Amino acid sequence: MQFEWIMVPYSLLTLFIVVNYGLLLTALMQKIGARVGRRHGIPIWQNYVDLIKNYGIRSSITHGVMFYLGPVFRLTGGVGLLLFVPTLYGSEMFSNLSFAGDLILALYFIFFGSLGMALGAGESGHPHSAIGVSRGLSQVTTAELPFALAVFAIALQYQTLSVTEIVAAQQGSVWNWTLFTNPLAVAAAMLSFLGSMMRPPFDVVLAPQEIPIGPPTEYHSSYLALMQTNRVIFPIAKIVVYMNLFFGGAATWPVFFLKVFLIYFFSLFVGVVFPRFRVEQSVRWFLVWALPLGIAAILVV
Amino acid sequence: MKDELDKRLDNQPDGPERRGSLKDIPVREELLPRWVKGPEGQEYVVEPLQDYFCQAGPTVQTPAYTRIIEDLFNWARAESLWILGFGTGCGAIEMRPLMTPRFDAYRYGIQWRPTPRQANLFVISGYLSVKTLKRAIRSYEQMQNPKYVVGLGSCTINGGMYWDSYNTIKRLDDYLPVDLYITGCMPRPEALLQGFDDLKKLIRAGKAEGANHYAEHFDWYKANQKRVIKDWDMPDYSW
Amino acid sequence: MMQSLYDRLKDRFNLGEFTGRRADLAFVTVSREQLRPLLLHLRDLEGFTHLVLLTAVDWIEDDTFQLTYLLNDRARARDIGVRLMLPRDDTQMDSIHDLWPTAATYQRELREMFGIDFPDSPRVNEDFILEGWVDIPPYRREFDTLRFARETYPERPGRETHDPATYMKQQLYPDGEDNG
Amino acid sequence: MAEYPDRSQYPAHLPDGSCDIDLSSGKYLKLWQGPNHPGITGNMSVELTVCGDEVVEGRTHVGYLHRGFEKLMERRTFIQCFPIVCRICVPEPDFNEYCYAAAVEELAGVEVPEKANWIRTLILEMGRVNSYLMYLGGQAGAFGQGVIGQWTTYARDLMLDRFEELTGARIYHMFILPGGVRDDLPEGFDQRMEETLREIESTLADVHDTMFRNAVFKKRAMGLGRVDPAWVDEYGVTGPVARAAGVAKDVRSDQPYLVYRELDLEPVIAHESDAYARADVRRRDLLMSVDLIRQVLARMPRKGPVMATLPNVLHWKIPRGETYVRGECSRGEYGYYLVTDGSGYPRRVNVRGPSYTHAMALLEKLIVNVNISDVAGLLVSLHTYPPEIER
Repeated sequence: MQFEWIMVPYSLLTLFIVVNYGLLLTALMQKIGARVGRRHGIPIWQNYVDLIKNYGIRSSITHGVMFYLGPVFRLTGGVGLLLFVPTLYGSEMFSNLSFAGDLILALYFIFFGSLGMALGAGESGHPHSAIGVSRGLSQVTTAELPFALAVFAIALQYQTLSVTEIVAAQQGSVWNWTLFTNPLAVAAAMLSFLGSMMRPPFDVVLAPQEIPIGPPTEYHSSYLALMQTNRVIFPIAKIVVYMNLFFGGAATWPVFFLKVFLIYFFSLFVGVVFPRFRVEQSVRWFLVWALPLGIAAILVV
Repeated sequence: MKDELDKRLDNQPDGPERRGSLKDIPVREELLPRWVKGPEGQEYVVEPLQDYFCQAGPTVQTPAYTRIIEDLFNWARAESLWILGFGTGCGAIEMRPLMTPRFDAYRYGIQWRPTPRQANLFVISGYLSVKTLKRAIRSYEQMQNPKYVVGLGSCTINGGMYWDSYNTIKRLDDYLPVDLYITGCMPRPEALLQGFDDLKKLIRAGKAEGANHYAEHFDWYKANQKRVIKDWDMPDYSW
Repeated sequence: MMQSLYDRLKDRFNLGEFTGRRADLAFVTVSREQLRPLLLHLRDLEGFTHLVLLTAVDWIEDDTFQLTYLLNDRARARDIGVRLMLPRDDTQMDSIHDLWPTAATYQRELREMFGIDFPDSPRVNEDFILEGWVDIPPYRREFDTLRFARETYPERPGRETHDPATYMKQQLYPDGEDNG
Repeated sequence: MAEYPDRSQYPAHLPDGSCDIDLSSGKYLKLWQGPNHPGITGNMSVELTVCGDEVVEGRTHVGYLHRGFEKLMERRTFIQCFPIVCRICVPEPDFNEYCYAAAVEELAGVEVPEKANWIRTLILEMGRVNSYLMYLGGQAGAFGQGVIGQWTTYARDLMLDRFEELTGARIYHMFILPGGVRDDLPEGFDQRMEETLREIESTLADVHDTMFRNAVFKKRAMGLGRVDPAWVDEYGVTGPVARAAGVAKDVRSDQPYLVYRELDLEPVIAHESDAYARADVRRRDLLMSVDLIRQVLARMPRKGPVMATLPNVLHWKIPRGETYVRGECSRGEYGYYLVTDGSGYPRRVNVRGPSYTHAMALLEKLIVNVNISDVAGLLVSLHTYPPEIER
């Protein structure tokens, strides 16, 4: 497959749909979380309003060049991840640029945002940012480990690194999904998924009671708005990767919406009544529980 | 509120003479100029107040867009009030019921932000002692324009119960540009919700320009603040 | 109960005035030299192990500060307040932070609010409550908080205050006859 | 875009903290927790020196809420003092009213009607329930478990409804005044109270399941901030903090006041003395308070006056004397030391709040070697309210 110019508007369309869906989905998740606390929660359109407001803040200050680039890097990570995996399997319009990238690139993009954030937040000079960043990097690293192992396991299983081909191999029946052909890898990856969603019990990076609120402490106005945009794109992009690798991908938008919702809901469901782990506790948790699963997944294959 | 403030600014009250210092307050040690050794052995002078802080004051930020965009922004600002999580006084106790099942202010786009950078509404929840006033000013100045201040309770209006206390200020609007007062001791959550509703109306109408007012009359506010805070050992404006 | 305790203490220490307040609470005056031995005795031998509070009262007419050390004996459910009179012009007192570490906090407060100095107490000269205070210590009687507030913090015009007694008189007896 | 400060020479020193530990070694960091910090209990601050993730030194700074109550009361008549005392401690104001009223009554020799004592006990226990519910939410919130705070605040709102019904106010009730209480119980109060109590009990059962049996909560709270029983006397530790250390220190049973002598109560104790034990002691104490409220409502006399006859309070002069009155509030021993000089004004009032010792000396001792993540949890587990430290 070759690059064609028509892919650019198609990709932008994907991005547009995903951003809107993400804005609504995160609000919906917050509402579900609020219901657990017996509240109604925010209006479903609240994220749009917050976004407009933050873009509309008149003044902003900066701490240096990296401070600018941090949110930009982060957004690049999210958008890049989204664009280099096929959003809808088999669709000409929504396969984006997936012909050009493979799983390794996706893994790289997942990490890219955190690194950009680390540089940006470090520049802000706020001690809470620095603490949050160091916590974040150590936790993300250990959380990615089982995921990387799971990815290797299924790459071995399907003998390919191309996301499209992996999805293709899972078509036909529900029983062809990796979820059922390699449950160990999926389990390892889902545990890692919990760790990267910044929800309890693994939200020590943001931890408003301890280091309010971690890396983004100094970010405001448009910087924050950029990060908010990323915050709705990135989880969905990540879920798309998960969906493609483990849950048979999606061929139509309704299936896509449903699967993304369910996978997102998984992290909420687990976390909503939990307190958070301390960073060394969560690192240990990943090493003790998720890592062996990942190794076992490779061994089984 | 703004008209009244302008009126008062025109006939500047000759505040009472600053009382003579009975004891001199030394500048805190870490703010004194000192020699610092760099990692490679070179030495240089550090003057914390000069080097670590920007000396410039705030500037007036005019709405640069067309009317319709400014209206859209104002609507968004009104519907997305992020309160700074700084409970300055006893009013903070009614904040928790406000954000929980019974009253659930999240429904109206109100939420807490733990850092002043991201907040746009500062709720002064009750009396301010001089020590807290100092922190409140710094927190306020770190918020980004446009920002709003709501004074909660009688004690922010005229001192309330603590009218004769030696440690609490009596008029909040001398020190920070207040957009709205909510009366009561203590104001009920319903009153708070009503107050936020009124604040939203002000914002939508484009009347809540406290931050610009602060920038315009920066010297007046600073003079008032310094009259009360005797050990002013921070930069004049905290960026 | 407290009387018998006083009788026992009287033999060992040179005690001043004794005031029995309740069956389980009494106050006794002691001289500066005797304070430490008395506190030690009460703590180690009589079971008054809990320092409830340490505070001062300003008797400006008599030109003295009264320091009150209130001790509690939980096992026998009784309290004793040890009073110590300190001349106002010599406001230095021995620290008891080695008997009760928590006393350091009280002494820090007394230093700030009354200007009573406890030279050996840890961190006693640090700011505790006030910051940038320029006037005399505020809990002293001669410090007039109303005057200070009027001079320092501008008032909002329109506030009315009533002296309750005259106000009530006007309300109850608008014609000016006062039968009470 | 505003100009930004030149930070090219950002040294290891941060300008917001002093450094008596050699900060320039780059090994330590000064970190302020508070006053503008969501993890702090109220408006106070802790100045931390950290090395890596561990706290090397912590210093409590208070005074942000100082209003000078003790001074203000010296220039108010005895009855004028009554409305301001409750402002000293916001989450549980009734203890101020009770201790102040009891101290004044004792010095003035006023006999309080029996029924007023029962109603006072009722109010104090209701306030204790409120305060504990708030604490449970705070403790869970400090470890990131926000949903507990939602549930307990909901339950607390129900109790505030009962307060509102009884006293007309949610927070500052101003109900217990020298001489008795302001009013009798409204009609049907018992029944509505019983419904509220049931709701609180069911919330507590939920809280017990999701918080106290939660593996993560246990992992974080167990072993955090152990108080040595020997420190109880040295540091003036009272209340649940002392009881969690195995010292059955409870004024309600040690020196019963009001009608506690006639009620069945047993001090709740635990021995582990860590944050988890303290939370558990408070939870069980809360259940006991619920039980005490039921006992009071079942046994209290329904007839009789609620207010003693006082002299004209505008000219009320109280003979010279001094006294100390204490009560067991949700944080520990709350007491008023009142000195009168025969005039119409108190000579000196000193408020002994339990947070005074807990948040200052004890906290500074406990906080060393604690992980930064646990500082908020430790602070909350001592259950401190800064206004009663600085008044």
